[in-house]
Amino acid sequence: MMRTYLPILAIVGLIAAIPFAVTSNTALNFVVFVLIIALGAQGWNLLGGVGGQFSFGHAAFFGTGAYVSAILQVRYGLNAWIAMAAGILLGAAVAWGIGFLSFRAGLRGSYFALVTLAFAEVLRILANAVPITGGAAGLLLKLDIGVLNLQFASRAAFLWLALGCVAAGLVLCRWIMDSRFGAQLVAVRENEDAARALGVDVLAVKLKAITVSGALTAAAGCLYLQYFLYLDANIAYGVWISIEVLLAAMVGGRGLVLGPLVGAFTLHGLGDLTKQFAGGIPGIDLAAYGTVLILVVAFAPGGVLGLLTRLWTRRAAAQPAGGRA
Amino acid sequence: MLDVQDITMRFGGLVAVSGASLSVPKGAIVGLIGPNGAGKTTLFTIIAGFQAPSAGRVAFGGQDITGKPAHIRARLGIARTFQIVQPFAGLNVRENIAVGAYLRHARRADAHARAEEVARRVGLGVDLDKPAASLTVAGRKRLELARALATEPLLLLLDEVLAGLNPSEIRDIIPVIQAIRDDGVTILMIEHVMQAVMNLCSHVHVLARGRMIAQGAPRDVCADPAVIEAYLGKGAAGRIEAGEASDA
Amino acid sequence: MYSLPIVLEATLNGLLTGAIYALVALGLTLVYGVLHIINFAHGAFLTAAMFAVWMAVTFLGVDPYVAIPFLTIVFFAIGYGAQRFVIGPASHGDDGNILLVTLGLSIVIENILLAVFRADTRTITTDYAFEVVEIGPLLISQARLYGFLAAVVVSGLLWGLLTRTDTGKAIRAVAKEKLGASLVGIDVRHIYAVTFGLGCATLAVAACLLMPIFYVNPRVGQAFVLVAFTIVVLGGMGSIPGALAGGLFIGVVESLTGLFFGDSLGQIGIFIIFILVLLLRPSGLFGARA
Amino acid sequence: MTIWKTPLGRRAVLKGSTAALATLAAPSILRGAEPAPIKVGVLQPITGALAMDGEFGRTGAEFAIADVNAAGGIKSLGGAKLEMVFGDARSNPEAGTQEVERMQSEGVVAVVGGFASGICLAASQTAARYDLPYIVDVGVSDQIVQRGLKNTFRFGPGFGTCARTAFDNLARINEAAGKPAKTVVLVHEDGLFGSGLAKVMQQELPKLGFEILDTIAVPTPSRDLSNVVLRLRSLNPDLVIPSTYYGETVLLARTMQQQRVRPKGVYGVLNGAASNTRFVKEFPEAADKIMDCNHWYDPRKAAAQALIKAAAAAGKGWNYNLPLNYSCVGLLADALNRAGSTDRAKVNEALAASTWADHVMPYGPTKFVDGQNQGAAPVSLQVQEGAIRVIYPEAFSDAKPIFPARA
Repeated sequence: MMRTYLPILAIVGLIAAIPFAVTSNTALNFVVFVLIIALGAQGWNLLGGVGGQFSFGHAAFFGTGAYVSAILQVRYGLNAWIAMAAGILLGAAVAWGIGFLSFRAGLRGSYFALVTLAFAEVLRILANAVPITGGAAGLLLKLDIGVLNLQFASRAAFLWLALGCVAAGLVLCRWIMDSRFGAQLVAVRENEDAARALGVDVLAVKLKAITVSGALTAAAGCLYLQYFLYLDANIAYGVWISIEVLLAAMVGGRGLVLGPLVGAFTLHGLGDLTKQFAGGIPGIDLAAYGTVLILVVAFAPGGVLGLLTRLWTRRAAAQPAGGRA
Repeated sequence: MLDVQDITMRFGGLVAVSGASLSVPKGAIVGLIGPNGAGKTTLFTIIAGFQAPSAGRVAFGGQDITGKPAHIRARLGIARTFQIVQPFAGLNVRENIAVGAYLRHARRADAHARAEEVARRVGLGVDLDKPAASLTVAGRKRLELARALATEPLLLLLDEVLAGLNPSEIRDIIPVIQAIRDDGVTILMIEHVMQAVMNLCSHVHVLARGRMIAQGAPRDVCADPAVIEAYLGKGAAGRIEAGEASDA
Repeated sequence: MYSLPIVLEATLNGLLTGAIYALVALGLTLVYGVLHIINFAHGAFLTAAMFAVWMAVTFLGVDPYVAIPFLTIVFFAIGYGAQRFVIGPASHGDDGNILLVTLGLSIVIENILLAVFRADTRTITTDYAFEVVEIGPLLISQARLYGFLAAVVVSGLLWGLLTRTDTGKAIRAVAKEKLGASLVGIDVRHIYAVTFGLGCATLAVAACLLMPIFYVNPRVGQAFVLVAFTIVVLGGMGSIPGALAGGLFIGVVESLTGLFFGDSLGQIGIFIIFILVLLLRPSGLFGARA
Repeated sequence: MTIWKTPLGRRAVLKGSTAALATLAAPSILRGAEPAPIKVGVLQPITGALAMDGEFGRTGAEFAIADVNAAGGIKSLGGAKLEMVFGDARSNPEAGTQEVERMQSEGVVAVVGGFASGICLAASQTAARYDLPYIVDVGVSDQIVQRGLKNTFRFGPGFGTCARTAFDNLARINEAAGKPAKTVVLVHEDGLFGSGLAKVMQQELPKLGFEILDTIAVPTPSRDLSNVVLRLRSLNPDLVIPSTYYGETVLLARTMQQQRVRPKGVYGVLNGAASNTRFVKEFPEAADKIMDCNHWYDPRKAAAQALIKAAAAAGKGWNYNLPLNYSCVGLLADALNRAGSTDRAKVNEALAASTWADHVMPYGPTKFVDGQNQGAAPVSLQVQEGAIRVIYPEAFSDAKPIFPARA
């Protein structure tokens, strides 16, 4: 049983060691941002990758988590930890609400994707207009370093915090995958009718999935807030984050527990790499990034993890067991 | 155990099933036969709760379940197979069956143990780790059956589980079905393979153009002129009788 | 609150703008109807087409309306190639992959445009940009009027193409039943590419009609693509007449809500309609499917 | 083709002119070994939604660095040359943060730029962790200088100052013309700057005797502004105040021209187009007589004129980001010179004590209080005969206001 958690332990241990090996804050800052995206992508992956319900609107959860946490801290002076918990809770609630409306209406595939996109856009426009979110001026969290405020002087400390969240997310996802709920969720992805015939309450399973998914992505939103200390409607509810988490999960290997983490590192690593070669011309690096994305899809359709697994099994097949390595 | 009363199903202007009734006593294997397009599968989907009938009611174990959704019926003990097999293509055989087993077993270990047991019963014991997509037609039919069985049903609805199998495969699977009944599972089956119907069913209902036209012991029903006409066209019964007479 | 002529004019404006939206949505709905994919690169292709118009006007001195036939052909070819040689092969027929590939394509196109043209907002000047047709108190922009007429004509042509020609019939066959179509000898990959090409060709027309009244920068397509999604859903995904009707409807809704509630919140109106239609009537308000 | 310009090299831009920054030049007696160059971080969004503004900002910083170097580098540091470390903020705060981290690791002495408030807020905070001096160019949000960060200096005016100045100027211009304007309609973009301005205007304008007939918010990007113009026509205000970005302002002005809506005046506040030469050049008729209260250079300074010529010669457009960033880099060069060191604490100290006056902005000598340059203020401009003129305050003006534009 513990064996299934070994890869998680290994990769988390590896990342946790980064601050001991690397002192460059550029690198640590990079890792922190990637971890935040990876956490959000884990949320997406649970619903989209495992459950097969492609959402284009995870910004709705990311933004809700971030805004709720920010509003509670800025307007009501609440402790950052409690605010974060509330943010996650409300993110999950919004996810449940959107899921309830969409899944009950029987939306699937492209229809579900579009409706989530629209929900996120509505929230974005609202957040830009109503006073409690600071409207277009956004919300600024006071720079006040302290563990109680979830702000740390060192990048490493925040890295470990983010990593802790990611690790918790990974363990949760692994556990879900090995549970009845996980099996039912996969069944729903593969064939809804067959699942129903086997007594799976499809609506309930989807709702459970989107709720947990929303909570994970909302947690990423809260981390974003604590790290950058600033929010506006385009950051919180912008299309960028919906796409960011979707890409990370898909590129890493959809439906696989470690997919989002691998995907987030791959994508942002690539992004940074291409930036090195871009020179002064704007956009070249992003164009290269887009090209690489297409190439990854073309030649590694199972995502990076899928590709690695394939290479691994091919090598294992080429070398008979016990052969001289 | 199962009572279907006056079920009518309309799709727009088309009446697929019209006032059909049938009942399945506990512990029996009952057949539902009829020519293609008679509405058998529609009736099945209504019994399993995948579609709500336009009129009529379905009772199971004395309880009216007409308004209950499919997954609740599965929990109550009604399991179905699909005429066109619906495997979870991305999963292996064990995982496929386990989805059914999870209905009564919350823990993974229990569900998997149950899945393996059921797999062995239907003859899939050696294929447990194969991807479902790689199974042969016969293998998929067995998988369909195994998944349904894994939910530990009281009533099993089999929709043409023998279709597409060759005679030797059919011979292999008939005892499996009998064994399932002997374990106390009541069975209602749609079947075209008459050899199997004759061997397995104690009672047969015949549906033609959405209406129940006959019922009774398999042998009697097959001799019913209305049934022969439904299958072979008007006047066919007469011609056959005439033919038999001249043979004699 | 507003006098009748104003409301009337706003409605008219909405119809005129809506026609352009419809034109942008036509390609999207066509591609959805046949390939069953949401083409995320649609906005980027529109941007590319608008830059093409800008170049034609600025460097070659060609009138944007004169450029229509040429650009239509060019963009048909581009769209055909994109589907045949990039999207199709790269996605292995998997929906999730198609999504990623079109997303990747949009990133590539937008940023190449950025690298070449930089971020400047560019406009063209035409003699008729400020011409109006006066009907009583109403001043109707000529360029918009042309846009409206062209949108109707293009929808008609596309509809005719789909229902009257062999290629059109093949497209519809593929849309309905891909496997069956391939069994009767239709080259599905070719038809997919043709459909995608047609989608891009309509964008070229839209771009030619838009440039006299709008501006272009590397991100401009995004302004139209969300509203195009709404129209596609509203009209019934895959329906050509639905897209036209949906476009006009959205144009008027946007115009009137903009008039009464402000343009900023008017956007919410569109999305709420979008959500309600999806939840309550996902087959679209205007039923018929292509 | 004008789009394939070679990027600007490190040559002098203001060749032969009395370069503003020449006063910082080292006497060329100090031959010896060339001192190591001083790295200056320049942060601008050159991809994404704000790319157009970022490009102007980058060009301004490039020109300034070239000029400082051409004039002999930083005198007190042995004539050390400045070297640009550019970072693309990609129009979002996290990319800005990431770039500041990279600049820090590359050993920059300070960071200049940011443009958008969100980027400035996040990036200056990151810089604060290292005591790295951060000079904000545009970022108008007043939160930027209200956080008590010791490393953050805003050379340009903040939001409050901009709004106040805009209204004061407007009231004066109106008064001088015999108060022809009484009614106003506000058209504002629905983001940070537009909505914020609208809120202030709704409070302040009535106090100055204007009646606000309506406040219209428009999204960015807008696809169509016909309705806004329709409302303008029906409300028939004396004055239209648009606070919108470039594309929307172009649409608005064109549609107004087409629909023959001609108020007595159009007075933008921090408008995205009215003070952009491209707009004036491409739509001379629609742009004519439009006024705008905005960041601007001081047209009477020779250095400013030389900068304009240099930008034109390099085929670059012109808007306020260019001279503002040019001046921000100059400010840093001056501080480095006075600090006589690249030690951060000393540079921060020198910046805080800055009295620099050789910039090209209409600000007077620099004076920072809590990181805000007190002299910074926008000016009122008007498009007159195809050129953008400063019309108010008189101290910086090179033309008289033409108001009302139409009787």
